[in-house]
Amino acid sequence: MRFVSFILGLAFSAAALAQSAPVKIGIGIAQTGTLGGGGKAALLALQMWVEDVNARGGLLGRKVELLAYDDQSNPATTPGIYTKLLDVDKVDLLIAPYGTVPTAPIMPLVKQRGLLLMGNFSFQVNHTVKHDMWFNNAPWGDATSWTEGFLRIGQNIGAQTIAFIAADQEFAQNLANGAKEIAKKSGLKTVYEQNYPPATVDFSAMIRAIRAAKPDMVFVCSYPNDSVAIVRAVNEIGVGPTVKLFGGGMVGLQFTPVMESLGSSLNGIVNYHSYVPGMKYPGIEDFLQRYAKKAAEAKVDPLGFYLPPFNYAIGQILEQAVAATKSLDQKLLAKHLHGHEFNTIVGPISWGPDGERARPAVPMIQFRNVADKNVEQFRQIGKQVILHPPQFKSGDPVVPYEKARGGN
Amino acid sequence: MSFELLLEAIVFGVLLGCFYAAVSIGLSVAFGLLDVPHVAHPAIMVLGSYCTYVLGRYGWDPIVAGIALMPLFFLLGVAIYRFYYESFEKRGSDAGVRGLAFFFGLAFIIEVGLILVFGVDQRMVEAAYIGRSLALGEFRIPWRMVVAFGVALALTAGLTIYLSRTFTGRAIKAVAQDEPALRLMGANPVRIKQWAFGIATGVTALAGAMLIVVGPVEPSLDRVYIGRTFAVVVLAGLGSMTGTLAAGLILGISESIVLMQFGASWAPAVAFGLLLVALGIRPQGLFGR
Amino acid sequence: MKFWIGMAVTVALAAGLALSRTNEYFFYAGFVVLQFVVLATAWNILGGYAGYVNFGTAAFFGIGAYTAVVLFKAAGAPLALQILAAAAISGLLGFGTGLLTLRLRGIFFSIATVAVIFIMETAMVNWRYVGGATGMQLLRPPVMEPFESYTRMLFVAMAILAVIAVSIARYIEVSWIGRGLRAIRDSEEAAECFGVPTLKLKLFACTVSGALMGAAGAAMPMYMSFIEPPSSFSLTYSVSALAMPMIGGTSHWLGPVIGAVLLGSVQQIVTVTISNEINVLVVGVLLVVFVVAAPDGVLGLLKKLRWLLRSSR
Amino acid sequence: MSKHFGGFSALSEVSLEVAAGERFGLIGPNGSGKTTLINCVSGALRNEAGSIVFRGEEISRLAAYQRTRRGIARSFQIPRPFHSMSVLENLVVPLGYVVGLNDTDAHAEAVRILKTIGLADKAQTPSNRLSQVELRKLELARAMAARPRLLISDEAMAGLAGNEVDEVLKILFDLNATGITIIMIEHIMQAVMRFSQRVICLDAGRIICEGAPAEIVKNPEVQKAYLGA
Repeated sequence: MRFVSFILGLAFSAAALAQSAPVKIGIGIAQTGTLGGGGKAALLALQMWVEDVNARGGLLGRKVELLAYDDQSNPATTPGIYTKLLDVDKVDLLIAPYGTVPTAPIMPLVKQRGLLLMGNFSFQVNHTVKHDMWFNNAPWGDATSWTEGFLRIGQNIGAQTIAFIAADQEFAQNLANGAKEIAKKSGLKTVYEQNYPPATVDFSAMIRAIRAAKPDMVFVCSYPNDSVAIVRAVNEIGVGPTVKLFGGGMVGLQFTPVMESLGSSLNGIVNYHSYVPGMKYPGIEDFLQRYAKKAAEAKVDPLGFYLPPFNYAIGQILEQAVAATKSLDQKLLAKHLHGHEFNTIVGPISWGPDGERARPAVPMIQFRNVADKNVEQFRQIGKQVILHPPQFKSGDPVVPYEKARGGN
Repeated sequence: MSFELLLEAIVFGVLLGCFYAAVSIGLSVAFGLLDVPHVAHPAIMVLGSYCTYVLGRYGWDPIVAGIALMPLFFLLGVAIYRFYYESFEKRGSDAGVRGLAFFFGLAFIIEVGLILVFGVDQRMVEAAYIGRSLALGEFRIPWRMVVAFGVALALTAGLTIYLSRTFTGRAIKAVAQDEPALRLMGANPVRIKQWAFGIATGVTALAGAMLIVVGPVEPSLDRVYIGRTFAVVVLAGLGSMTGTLAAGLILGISESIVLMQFGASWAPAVAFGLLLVALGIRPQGLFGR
Repeated sequence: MKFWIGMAVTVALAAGLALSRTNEYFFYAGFVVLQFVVLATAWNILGGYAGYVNFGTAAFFGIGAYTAVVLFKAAGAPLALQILAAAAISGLLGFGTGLLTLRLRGIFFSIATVAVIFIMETAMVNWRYVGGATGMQLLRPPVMEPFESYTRMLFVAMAILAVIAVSIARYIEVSWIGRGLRAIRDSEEAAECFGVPTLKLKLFACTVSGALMGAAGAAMPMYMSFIEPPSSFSLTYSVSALAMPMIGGTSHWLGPVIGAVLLGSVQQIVTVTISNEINVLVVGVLLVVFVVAAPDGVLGLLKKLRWLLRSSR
Repeated sequence: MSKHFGGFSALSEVSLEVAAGERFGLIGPNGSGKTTLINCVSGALRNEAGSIVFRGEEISRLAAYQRTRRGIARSFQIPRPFHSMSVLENLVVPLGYVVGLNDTDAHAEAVRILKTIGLADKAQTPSNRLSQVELRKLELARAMAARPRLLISDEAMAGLAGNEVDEVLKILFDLNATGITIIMIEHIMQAVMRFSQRVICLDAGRIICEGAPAEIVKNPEVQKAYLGA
């Protein structure tokens, strides 16, 4: 984990902040590995918030300093990183790593030491540990909030059977198990299900098996590297004419480098997202413009739709909570966070008792007429058509998947 | 598992198996013939993949890049053998234990070196034959596997013929069987072994190029290939080149069937299972001396 | 006698430190160094004394860790019981690997032990009860009295384990078992023909070495409060457990201890200051340098130095 | 008994008897099965068919170290010292494992044996610094340390000069005098003939003749076996 320390003090306000010690916020976040694409963009957004909050006089009049280490998308490194943040760097506040898999190992650690942990796009990572000082920034809550959209779209177009592929890791297993229960309850018959080890590179065997099973829908739960390999395998081998809907929980298809390299092979996939152009939130346009400029300099994800707005929101929430409680005491902050709703650039955020979103809203989008090697196209409205939830709906699904894909 | 899925698995297994043979043939020479405990062979192959990736960024086709890298890796091989000979074989003593540790250390240095330069991200290459598949009725066979199969077949056949037909090839086989006798006949076994090790490493560069054609590569990929390459070499029998092809096919097909039937989580154990069985029952392998 | 005083002092020092105000991170890093002392000493019993190079340390370590997890999850067993059970199971695995030596020697034996790692890892990846490939979060039990934090207790437990391992290694080395193992290492045929029960001794060395590695692995899940197959069966354990005795010196029980403390501390310092990968690079580079330049390790160098000093006077 | 490796039969239906205290010679061209025979007797190899009876006990199922403990010791054609140990320690291994002495007695006994064999001054030298003849003596000394009833000397004199051959012969004669049966395998004919009371000749895994040394030398079969048809 490269020691990446960003000490940002803007010159003209330095005098005001110089004398008292800085407020240190610690985070381990993937800069490399399968989650690296998203992690780089998220970290950039957090740094933007640190610059903005320091321009406004910092927290409790003290300069904010962000300490970040690269966890390489590897769960084995995060316990070490967070112990170091707490015992060596002695940080005041903690933000969780991006993603369920790196976050899972530190949940027992923060629970035992009674620490506030701001969640960062994990999925149901708190359901066994039940830590009461955990606040997730993701737009989803439990499995229903994520999968009902996908399943209802499928049933509306007459799908009866479903196939599942899921990576054998914390995120994909949580989501897949939830989805299987909901599918059974809503009368869908599972014709094929397969877990694969996270390091799998070649998915042709699995795609061939799906072709043979002839399902109406395929629900995929995968991490970025697998998502890319699956889309490539589908592109090479095809899933057969019966499949009406393909996608659901494919992490990584929201990262700009991935969208750019996959290009037209994305067409027809119906997948989850967090924010796409056309969803109106106060202040998000202005943030995205400022972000695009900074991202170009840092050669990071130029669009910044998926993670950056929600990481910036973490900063906003912390800023409002610290201002309201006038203290950095984690128990006090947690109590305040439980009791209030916070306005952010991704709309109002409040949490249930388990620290997940109280009113989840997970958009399901379908890629339509995406061209190859063109990033700017994704800023237009029509490329990622929102099929669910109703309040953001901007079109109906093109079915079956092979037609929507326009593939061979 | 339905019949045509089994058939498809076998076809895919043959393509994969031939690729495994090409990946292991360098080790067949280094370990099979020269008795050099070359545990770093897979790491050098992954190094070849990354060099192919770098050349790919300048628009080189992976196969062309692989072939272009062969002379460079030949020199690398000669250098490594020279260093190994000076530090271990010359001193005799328990060179085996120290030699083994040396190559294990070398494998780790290469792996971590790649992580420092390229990070742990997956790297892949673009090419006309990657991403499209050959449609044979119901079957769809990815072109990248067909190309890897072709190059692998050429590589394995080429090296086998080189070793059995050419003069230096026979000298390499001779040094493997009876070094003192060769020394009496005026040939310098060290130079021959150095040449053989150079060729083995050169060939591995092309195998590395095929590795990144077949799928994305990351620095720690060499660990799984230690099992596969040694399984093929031991199953084939030490120093038997033709055996490498047969053993590669056996491994490829069995792995592909297990992949189809039991899923990917059991696949890595196939190579190591075969290796243990081969070591247990016939350490001298199917065709070994 | 000097030896036992040394051991007693070590345990007392570890316990004293654990109760003192020292920074928590010292115990977090110290635990790993002590763990490597156990692993390196265990490796040397088979690798250094008997000459069988075992690349499968990660397999015994991982199985030890998973045995502890099963006991903790099923019966909430205390740490001591977890370590004992892990030692027993890994000892059994060691006995199994020992049987391999019936037919395999040299590089064939080493490659077979690498195979054992991947087979064990695949078994754990496919065992849902212990979390499979997903891995599993573990809630540490409440801390027992004298210790302020669980990590401090683990630190002392590992210090005791290190003392036990070193004592076993020393006993083997000075006893006739050690002489038999050295005879096997020098020439197995001659040893067998001069009354050394080579198979029995090899099995004994494999079992003891495996058991100690398993015991070292048993504390890992509680230390990380998380367990997953790739990191529990990582080849880094195999290379480090091999490099440390090679660096310290394989002919004497002190060799692996020096190697483990030297290399282990460098690794921990590098991880904190520079980056994680560099620490693995350090292991690789030091292993190659010592294997080539100083085959008998630090102890060998010291002996040469003393010999030079004595003869120059 | 017989022994074969895959298709090749190294020994086929070989049977012989050696009386206690006898000096027994075993000759035959290279590859005739001499070393295979003694490897089967000493336990390094397992014979497929037939049996080996030593002092009334069937031993073909026993491991080599158990046979050594019952009194069968051998030296190796190519010396195999425990190179990391000193000459003295090389002897302590059999004294400890076969005879069962504790360390102090074993060291004392080892020094005594080294004196009788003339290696006393090299007691502390590491065994990898010995000359060829010293290595041969060490092999014999180690065999003596195992207090054998039967000593098999496998080409202990190959490649030695005349006086060195006599030295080793004298040691073997002295050992025989103490009641130890000795089977000698040598190519040096005059040494074997001078030493052995009875000699057999092996060729291609079969005994082709047996008898007193004088007869064996004149036997046409033996000459044909050695010098070829």
